[in-house]
Amino acid sequence: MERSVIIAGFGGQGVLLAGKILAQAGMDHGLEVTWLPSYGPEMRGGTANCTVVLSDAPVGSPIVDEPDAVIVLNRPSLDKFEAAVAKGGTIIVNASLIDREVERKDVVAHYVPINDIALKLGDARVVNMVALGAYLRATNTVPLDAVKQAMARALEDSGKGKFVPMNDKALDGGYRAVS
Amino acid sequence: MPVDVARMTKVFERPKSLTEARYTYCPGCHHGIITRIIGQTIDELGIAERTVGIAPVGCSVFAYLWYRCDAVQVAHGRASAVATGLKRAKPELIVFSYQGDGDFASIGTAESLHAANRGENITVIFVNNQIYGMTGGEMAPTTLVHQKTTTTPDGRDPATCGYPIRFSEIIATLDAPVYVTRQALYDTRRIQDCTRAVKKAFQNQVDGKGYSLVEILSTCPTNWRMSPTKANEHVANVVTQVFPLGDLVDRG
Amino acid sequence: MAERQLLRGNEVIAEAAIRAGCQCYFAYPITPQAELLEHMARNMPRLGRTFIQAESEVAAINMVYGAASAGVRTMTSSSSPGISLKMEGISYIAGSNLPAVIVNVVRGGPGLGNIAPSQCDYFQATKGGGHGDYHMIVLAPSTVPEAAVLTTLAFDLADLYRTPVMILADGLLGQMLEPVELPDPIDPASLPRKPWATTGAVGRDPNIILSFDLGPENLKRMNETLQTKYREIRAREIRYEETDVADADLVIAAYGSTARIAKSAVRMARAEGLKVGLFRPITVWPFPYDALRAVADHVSTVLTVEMSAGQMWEDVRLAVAERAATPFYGEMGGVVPTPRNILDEVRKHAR
Amino acid sequence: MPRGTIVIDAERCKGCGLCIAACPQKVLAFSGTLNASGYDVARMENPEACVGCTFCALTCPDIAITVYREKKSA
Repeated sequence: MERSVIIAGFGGQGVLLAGKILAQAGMDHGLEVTWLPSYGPEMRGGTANCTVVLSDAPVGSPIVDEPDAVIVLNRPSLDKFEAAVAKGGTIIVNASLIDREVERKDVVAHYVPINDIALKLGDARVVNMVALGAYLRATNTVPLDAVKQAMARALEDSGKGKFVPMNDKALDGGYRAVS
Repeated sequence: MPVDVARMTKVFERPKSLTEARYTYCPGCHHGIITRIIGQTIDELGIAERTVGIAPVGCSVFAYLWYRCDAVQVAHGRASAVATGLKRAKPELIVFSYQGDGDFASIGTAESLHAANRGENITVIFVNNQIYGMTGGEMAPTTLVHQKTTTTPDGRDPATCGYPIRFSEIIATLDAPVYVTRQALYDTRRIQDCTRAVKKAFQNQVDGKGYSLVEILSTCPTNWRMSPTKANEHVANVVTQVFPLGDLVDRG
Repeated sequence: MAERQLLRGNEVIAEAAIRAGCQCYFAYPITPQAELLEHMARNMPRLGRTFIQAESEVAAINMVYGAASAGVRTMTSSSSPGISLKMEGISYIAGSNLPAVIVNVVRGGPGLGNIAPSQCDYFQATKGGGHGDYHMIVLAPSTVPEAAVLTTLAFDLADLYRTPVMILADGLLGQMLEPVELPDPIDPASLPRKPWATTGAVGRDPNIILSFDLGPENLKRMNETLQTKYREIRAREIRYEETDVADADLVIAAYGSTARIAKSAVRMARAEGLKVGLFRPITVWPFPYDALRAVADHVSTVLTVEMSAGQMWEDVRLAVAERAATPFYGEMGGVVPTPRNILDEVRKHAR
Repeated sequence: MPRGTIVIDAERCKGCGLCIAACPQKVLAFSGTLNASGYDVARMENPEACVGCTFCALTCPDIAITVYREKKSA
């Protein structure tokens, strides 16, 4: 089993952190993982994305031609990555910010009002966890609890432990938003 | 009639921390005096067994041959950086770099300035003879205005070559150095003053005080095309007008 | 068993260096290796070790020269343009028989290039780079865990042979996160003594560190000593990995990040029934000529894949010596080949 | 008797003349004899005047001069 996901959005939407937490959770769950950012000047202000590969065997390439899933938090990310998703793959679309539908018919699209859910929870900064929650429900790659634990540890390690409950709710919120 | 020295007291001899090797320097060159002063200082402070000298590129490339202490020969201009690495690796060592004007104040500008700015606890001997001796008498950063060299055949023109750089004054603007001084060797009084300055610069390191720099106005009779005695007079009368002697910083 | 941690390549190289007993680290900031420098800045001082953000790459490598002279384990790191600046110092370190570790997290070049992954510094790393007849041992990790292992090895080989050792990574390896079990820390005091180091001439003749002799006959002897050392290294230290080579008809030759991407391509090719394998040099100097030649004897094609215009390709062709076809596929400028790109190339050449 | 004297290592002397210029007692002069390296070495021309002041040795770049002084009479 090898699963790959590209998480893409604006710089500042926390896509890199969401990917790290997913990779950490995957590792904690006993999988081999890689996390690879797109980095550099385009990270600041422009688009940001990272690729996470989770596998029960050693990971070969950390870059993937056809990710099993993409999470797109803004329109440019959908435009960029829609074509890449593997046949039968998953696209998590941030319906709050993306005003078009997925054109491909051979993938499963989930339209989640990610920003609205985050705002309803009281903090726009948790969009990344809402998105990750939705992805977990749609793909079952890693158990939600493993991700929650990885998230809590990541925040506590960086001195942001007080935001754990909010992010916990955000993961739940995203998870519930996908049927 | 030969005097019987056995009945007399020896009052001056070769420092113990110098080897018997003969210098490769030209007749009358001050490098030899400076080497002797450093050797005497190492003797007086009793530090030969923990001193590491850093030999540069230039006429003093063979400096490691003259001392009975460990030594490292390094790339042109990098002596202060190598001294930094050595001293940080083994702070108990006494590390001195021996650098000419091209080495210290031209190609090594960055390394020289930043070692001083970090206040590395090292001793730097900066030999300023206003010329590149080894390569054939080319312009140095310290070459005087209108001074003829093989690369300024009509004399150094400030319009195209800039002015002689007073690097010790630049270093003296920094907060970290504890001792910055300019000395000369054109007569015995200056030699004695310089000896005290060198000793102080080493003593500062022994005491853990920090960065000390002794700039020494030196001669190059060969490339200046002067006799050694004329070269001394030139330093006394002309060079010191551009590079005034004395302490620039003394926070010891 | 050591704890598995999810760590970034750059940080892993830094932490592995600390655990290998690196006492002094000197470097100048440059992407994409900044995390390495930052990890050292956070951790070296609290261990009582030396970290200096040097004024330049030139200064940093010369600080390494000084610390290596004093007999401690020492390292610097940079990325391509910074490594160019270090070349003078690396030549001196090699010529003076000093042990030191240099990390190059290669980025796109030439000139300022960009900060994306590349392998365009292979020639510089393996064929000289600096002046004079010298070599560095060059270790090319393919994964983050391997970067930890090879960093430890780099310090051991540097000390064993009194030679500079380069870790040739790239932006991909430096930036990616992967699970790692870090090696146990060693006590620097437990390392073998270095009687040649300039630590103060107590009860012995002075030690002199130098790389030159003005007499041609003497300098020739010094060079011969270096060459003897390089022969020993060639005889003992060649490392490589073969994957699915035994029954292969086409073998991909790739190193570093590209090799792990190629590994995915090999799996995809095998799934299509193509008999494809991978030959991965781990030491790119010394290059595993003999091992690759043995492979070439039973395959029709050795396809070199690199993130360069074909630098390792020259060594591959020397090794294969026309025993097999030697096509090349490369990307440049920070473009990373994907498994599919490599598979497409394989299909062109595989039977 | 002179109050001091010097011994010049003729093979180290490079004939630069700095000691001759430095001597306040005008003890020293070029000897007119060349050493193995071809340098006209300095010698004590006027040894009686030497006071053992060490100025010649201080200024000699090649450390060719050793200086002796009369022991203080008891």
